[in-house]
Amino acid sequence: MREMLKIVISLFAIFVGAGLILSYVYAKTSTVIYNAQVREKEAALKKMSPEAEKINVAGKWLLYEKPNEYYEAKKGNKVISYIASTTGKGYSSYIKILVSTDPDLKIKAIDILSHSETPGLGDEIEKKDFKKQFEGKVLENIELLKVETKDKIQAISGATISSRAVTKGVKEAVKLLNEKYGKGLSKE
Amino acid sequence: MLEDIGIIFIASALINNFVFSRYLGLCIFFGVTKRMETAIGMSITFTSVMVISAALSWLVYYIIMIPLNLGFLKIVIFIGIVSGFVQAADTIMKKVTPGLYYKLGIYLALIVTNCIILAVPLINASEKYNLLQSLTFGLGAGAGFSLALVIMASIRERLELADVPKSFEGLPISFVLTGLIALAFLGFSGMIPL
Amino acid sequence: MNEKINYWKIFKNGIFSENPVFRLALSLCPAVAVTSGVKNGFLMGVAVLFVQTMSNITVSIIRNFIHPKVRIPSYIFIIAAWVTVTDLMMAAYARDVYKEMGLYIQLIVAFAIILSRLESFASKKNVLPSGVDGLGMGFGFLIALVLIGFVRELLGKGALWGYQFTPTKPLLIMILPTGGFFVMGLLMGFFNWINRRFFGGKASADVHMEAHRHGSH
Amino acid sequence: METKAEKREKQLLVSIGPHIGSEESIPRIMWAVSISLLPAFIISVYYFGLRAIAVVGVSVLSCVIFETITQKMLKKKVTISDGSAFLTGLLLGLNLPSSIPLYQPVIGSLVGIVITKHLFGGLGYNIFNPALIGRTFMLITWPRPMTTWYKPVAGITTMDAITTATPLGILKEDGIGKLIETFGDKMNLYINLFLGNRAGSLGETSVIVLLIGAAFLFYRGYITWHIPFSFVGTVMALTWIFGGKGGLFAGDPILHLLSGGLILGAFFMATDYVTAPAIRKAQIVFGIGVGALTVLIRLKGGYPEGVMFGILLMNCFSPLLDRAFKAIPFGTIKRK
Amino acid sequence: MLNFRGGIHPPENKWFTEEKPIVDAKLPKKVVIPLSQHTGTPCKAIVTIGQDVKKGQRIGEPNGYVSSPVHSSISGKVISIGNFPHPSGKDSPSVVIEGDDRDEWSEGIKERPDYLSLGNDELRKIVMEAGIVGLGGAAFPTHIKLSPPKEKKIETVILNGAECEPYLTSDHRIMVERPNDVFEGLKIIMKILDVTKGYIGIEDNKPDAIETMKEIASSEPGIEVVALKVKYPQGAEKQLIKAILDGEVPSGGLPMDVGVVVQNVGTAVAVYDACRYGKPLIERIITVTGRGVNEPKNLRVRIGTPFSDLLAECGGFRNDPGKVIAGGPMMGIAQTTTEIPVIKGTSGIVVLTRKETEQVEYCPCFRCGRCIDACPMGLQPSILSILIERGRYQEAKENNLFDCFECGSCAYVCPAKRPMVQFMKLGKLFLSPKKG
Ligand SMILES: Cc1cc2nc3c(=O)[nH]c(=O)nc-3n(C[C@H](O)[C@H](O)[C@H](O)COP(=O)(O)O)c2cc1C
Ligand SMILES: Cc1cc2nc3c(=O)[nH]c(=O)nc-3n(C[C@H](O)[C@H](O)[C@H](O)COP(=O)(O)O)c2cc1C
Ligand SMILES: Cc1cc2nc3c(=O)[nH]c(=O)nc-3n(C[C@H](O)[C@H](O)[C@H](O)COP(=O)(O)O)c2cc1C
Ligand SMILES: Cc1cc2nc3c(=O)[nH]c(=O)nc-3n(C[C@H](O)[C@H](O)[C@H](O)CO)c2cc1C
Ligand code: SF4
Ligand code: SF4
Ligand code: SF4
Ligand code: SF4
Ligand code: FES
Repeated sequence: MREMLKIVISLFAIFVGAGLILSYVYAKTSTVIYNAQVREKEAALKKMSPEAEKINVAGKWLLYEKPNEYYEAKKGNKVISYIASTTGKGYSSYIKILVSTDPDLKIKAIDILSHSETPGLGDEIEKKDFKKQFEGKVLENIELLKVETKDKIQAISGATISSRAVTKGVKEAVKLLNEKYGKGLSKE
Repeated sequence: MLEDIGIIFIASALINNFVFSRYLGLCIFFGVTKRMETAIGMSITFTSVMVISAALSWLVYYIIMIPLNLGFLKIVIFIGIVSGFVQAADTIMKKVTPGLYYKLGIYLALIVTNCIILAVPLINASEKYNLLQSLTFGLGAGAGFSLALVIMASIRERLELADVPKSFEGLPISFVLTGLIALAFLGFSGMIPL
Repeated sequence: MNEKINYWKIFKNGIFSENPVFRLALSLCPAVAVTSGVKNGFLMGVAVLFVQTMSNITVSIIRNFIHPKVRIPSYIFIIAAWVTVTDLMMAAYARDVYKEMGLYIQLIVAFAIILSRLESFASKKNVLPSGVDGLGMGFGFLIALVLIGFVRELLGKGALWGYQFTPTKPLLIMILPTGGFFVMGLLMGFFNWINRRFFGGKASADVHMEAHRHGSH
Repeated sequence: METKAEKREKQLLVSIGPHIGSEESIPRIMWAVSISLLPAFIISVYYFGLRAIAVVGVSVLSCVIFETITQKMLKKKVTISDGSAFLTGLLLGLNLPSSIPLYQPVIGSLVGIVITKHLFGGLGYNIFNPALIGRTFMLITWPRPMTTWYKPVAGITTMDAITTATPLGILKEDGIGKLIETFGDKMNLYINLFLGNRAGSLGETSVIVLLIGAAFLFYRGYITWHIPFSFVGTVMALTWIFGGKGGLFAGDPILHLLSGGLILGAFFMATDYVTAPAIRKAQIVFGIGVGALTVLIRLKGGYPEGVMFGILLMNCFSPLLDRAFKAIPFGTIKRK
Repeated sequence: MLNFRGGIHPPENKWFTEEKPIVDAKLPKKVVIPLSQHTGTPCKAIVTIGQDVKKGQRIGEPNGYVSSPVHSSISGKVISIGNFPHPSGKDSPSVVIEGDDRDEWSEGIKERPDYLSLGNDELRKIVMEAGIVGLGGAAFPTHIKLSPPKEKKIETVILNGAECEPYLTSDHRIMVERPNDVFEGLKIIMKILDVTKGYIGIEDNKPDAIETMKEIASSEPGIEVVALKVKYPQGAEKQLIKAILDGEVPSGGLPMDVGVVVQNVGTAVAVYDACRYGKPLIERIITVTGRGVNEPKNLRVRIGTPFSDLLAECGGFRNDPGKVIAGGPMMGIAQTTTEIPVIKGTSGIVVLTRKETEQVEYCPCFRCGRCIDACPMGLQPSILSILIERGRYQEAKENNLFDCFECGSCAYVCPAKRPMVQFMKLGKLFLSPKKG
């Protein structure tokens, strides 16, 4: 009995000691982690619309059953940009993408947040050259071609699947923004 | 729903095979594949423990830890669950099915300090899988691990008779071999985006 | 003086003759999983170093208090606590690498090497030697990881510590899982060869592995 | 006279029987397989020009050189004359695109011969097909050059630099409609595939010349039907059932038969003695396995072609299959 | 065509002698008669040096149950008793007799025209006394085969006329030249065993023998002549039983376990000669052939005649002789000297030229599977040979090493030229109880 008690006390003491230390560390770090996460997200959004003073969540939507959001970026009271997070179904992963448009829904920029496509192939979607192609495009122009093109999007050779995934994700996002903010789907 | 389950299973067993693409359970993988018999014993034991501890951890995580905001203790608690369960299984098997215990008991002892068992609940938690998904993941991972063990054991049996350069005998050649199998398993990549 | 030499010996032990990765063949998973680059390998090494040292110290401090019947559970508990500390710290302060290697940080708790050091060393020795042993083992681990990371990053990315110095990636495959296994196997074979060739030693980590499996369970 | 007879007697050989042996030997078989690939090589030169000679030449040469170096280093007898390294190099070369930078096959050969073959003990002990591991390594390491295909242009020296997709690539990307459109009509598509007038790896394009080589191997008894037929049969059956867009049984098995590396893989690579099971029953299962994996990857996978991975994946299972289908000794009562 | 699983098709090379009638070899000047010419314990000599002996006189007394007497094959004088070279490769106790050219029969020989009326035990005794052993090669004492234990009911007798070894044609010639005697012998064996069903199995490459035998069989109820697929080792008894009766002798078992007794056709003739004419086994038919001899022949030879006499009678060596083999090229034993005697189990002398037997270095097995296809016993010779090469004898045993009867089919087909039979013998040697 005494033996048993000793065991329990011994274990319990370690448990409590560890618990105390852990709680302390957790208390210290959890806010840091939380803040860092918020900051990261804010920074990512801010990058999409640097002039904006305030970026608000305007709604949520689903693509490939993945949760996404869209935002209104305001300077003063004026909406200067719409931003949407979206998903691409890539070669070996779902690609998380951010798209921003100006108020008349022309793409301002896109950014790749995360993916795990093949290094050296699919990961070239992160390259500036590829992302830049989307700038200034409207819904109709967001289409992938495997040949050289100015007004559409040109696929990265050897990574058609990843390129198409990004293009399709962006297109869905712009389509959504068109539905929410556009004047009918086919504007002019 | 069903498709979802299928995808989790295939992905965890083949595409993201614990050994060949996630690098988990390597100590055991190299340790027990010298003989087919041990590899099979290990497969059975591991798969069952993985499935059951996936379920137990899920229950504890979502019924106790999340409501109490104790998510940060998951490492401590999961390893507690795994070792507690293994201890219990050990005792129960010894009493109830001594025959089976005699066969598989030795492997049980190896399990407690093994990363692959702990990885299942941790991944389940970080992927926010529901109970069925967690079970499927545990089963898929177990099946994939078993597949890896059995293939490896059969190849190593043949390799024992081969004329491997001295410096490479044993572990080094096993690593190279695993690399080659992993290379072949790349054939499954790109099948399902994860 | 005498004392000092002893500490050096304890420290060195973990780096060479009982190097956890190359000699004991324990804790292999992280050795390949996080070593696609020097930086990740280094940070993983630091994490293990920290956990090993702190656990060693903790156990040796409270070793008389731990009830022998629940020795192992207590150790696991202590390790788990220190791993959680590491985990939280990295999540807070090393966010970018944590995204890649978070899972493996958490799995440090299951490394056979840590438990076996507690059992075979820290539970019998004073704080100082225990701490030094932890440091030695941790450094041995760290060095191994950095070495593997070095080879893989250099060949796979043409970079070191993230610093790129070739325009293209020379052997992409080296940073994929396959490449990790190749590099491990080839390095081990190479060390065995050196050992046999120049030191006349028997190599094969296998021997040690068997010993450990049977010894520690 | 007498002494001569005595001398003769002294020189009599003794050894344990049998005292006669078949004429087959390893070199004879290896060189015969190499010769059977000659038509495929010639046609590749016809379609892809001198570049084909360069690619195959570099592969063969580097395989032979690596074999020599490794055997010297391991202090083993140098056996390049047995033709197995030559054959590995030849098959590796024939499995590459014509435009590959020439240093890359050297690395492929290094991986195939040194790591895949000699680290495992040399001829007879390797677990994986050396040529295919070499190719896979190259595919993963240099994905772009390894998936850049040029249009075949008849003529020895022409090197017309028009890149194009392979038939399977088009099929995967754009569907069968586009494929038929590219070739005019369906019959034309089949004929071109059969003759080899299409993009692809050097040696895989021309089905007809590959079949001629394979027929020679059958005639000499160097390959048996078990692996190639179960492999090809499975591919045709499964692509017929699952290969179509409009439901079951709508696929085009002939298209799948004629495109990609199926014929080259089924008759010349899946049949590699060393890496396939040795028991006939196991070989049938092996063939079905390769076929099923090929179709899985072709239809669902990330790559347009699955032959290579199919063979390598089943190589993993060879020892297991041999174990499972162990021959039953004569006079053993079969239990259950 | 009747068949079994496995087997090989070496070039037959029977054309050297298959058309050549059997001729009597010259009476030898001297014979060396080993006391061990059969499977089992050797005989005890019952003559002394200097003693005169007659043809057919018993000179060696059986010693134990599995044993068989030996007789003098010529008349003359015993000049030596001691160890002499034996075709098995080891020296063996033998009786050397110098001939007196008179070739006189010993007195005890008596004809029995009424042999059919004798009782089974009496016939069995005659077979035993005549020193008859299997002439098919294994030289197992025939009277023992003819005395099966009670619990094994024998239902069938098969006469083995397969003669599947390349080159050899002695059984072939016997069937063509003495067909009736073969049948008489078979009938005696069937009578002794109280069996009503008899088969004579002949490989399809001897159409004349099949035809002759079939003709006689048409008037012999219960005896059937069957043509067999040409394939080595069609003549091995387990394979023969499989081909003719589709019966599988269990692993480690004997033909009698499936109710069968198998005898060579030559043995049947010897049985007939013993019962009808009282002749002990003092001569046999052998084929002397191969590209290394000048005039290949089928000879009726006295037991104990040195190979050198027979080779001389066949015109001596030709080309560059590389190997002199006692028996066929598949299972026969290569000899270091031609000064060895013909024994009861010697079915032929094959002389191969040096070119034909050139030895090459062997390579590692590259798993072509040919040997697995070839092994008539359904073994995996490749695995066995590798296991034995690596010294893992126990595993070889678990892989049924002891089912191997060393037919050499695997070695014949192996492209890597692996000395398979050598491995198998080595493995068995290591596993034998003597070696521990
Ligand atoms: C090892 C390997 C990895 C690949 N990874 C990707 C990838 O991440 N993204 C992608 O779009 N295609 C990837 N591919 C290529 C696809 O299989 C497919 O061939 C390609 O998308 C077709 O593009 P193309 O038409 O420009 O050649 C990969 C191919 C290989 C061989
Ligand atoms: C035996 C063999 C296996 C091959 N395996 C693959 C493979 O797994 N993946 C691949 O992309 N190409 C492979 N190739 C090359 C392809 O078959 C082919 O060149 C290309 O992928 C598309 O071929 P297509 O002409 O049928 O479209 C292989 C070639 C051969 C001869
Ligand atoms: C490989 C092999 C081939 C044989 N071939 C023959 C054969 O062709 N003819 C034959 O009479 N015995 C042959 N034998 C011997 C038979 O198995 C069997 O022992 C014999 O037929 C029994 O008859 P016997 O006792 O009269 O010799 C062969 C044995 C072996 C192991
Ligand atoms: C029918 C046959 C097919 C072969 N196929 C291949 C092959 O696909 N790849 C290869 O490297 N060697 C091949 N070889 C050669 C040889 O088996 C190979 O070099 C060994 O795998 C090396 O141990 C083949 C040999 C034969 C007889
Ligand atoms: S003794 Fe030899 S040749 Fe004669 S039948 Fe038997 S195996 Fe064939
Ligand atoms: S020698 Fe033995 S292993 Fe070889 S084929 Fe004959 S029975 Fe089979
Ligand atoms: S197995 Fe050996 S002992 Fe038996 S018959 Fe064959 S060769 Fe003679
Ligand atoms: S025949 Fe020779 S090379 Fe072929 S499997 Fe048998 S032992 Fe190996
Ligand atoms: S099994 Fe040892 S670290 Fe994963």
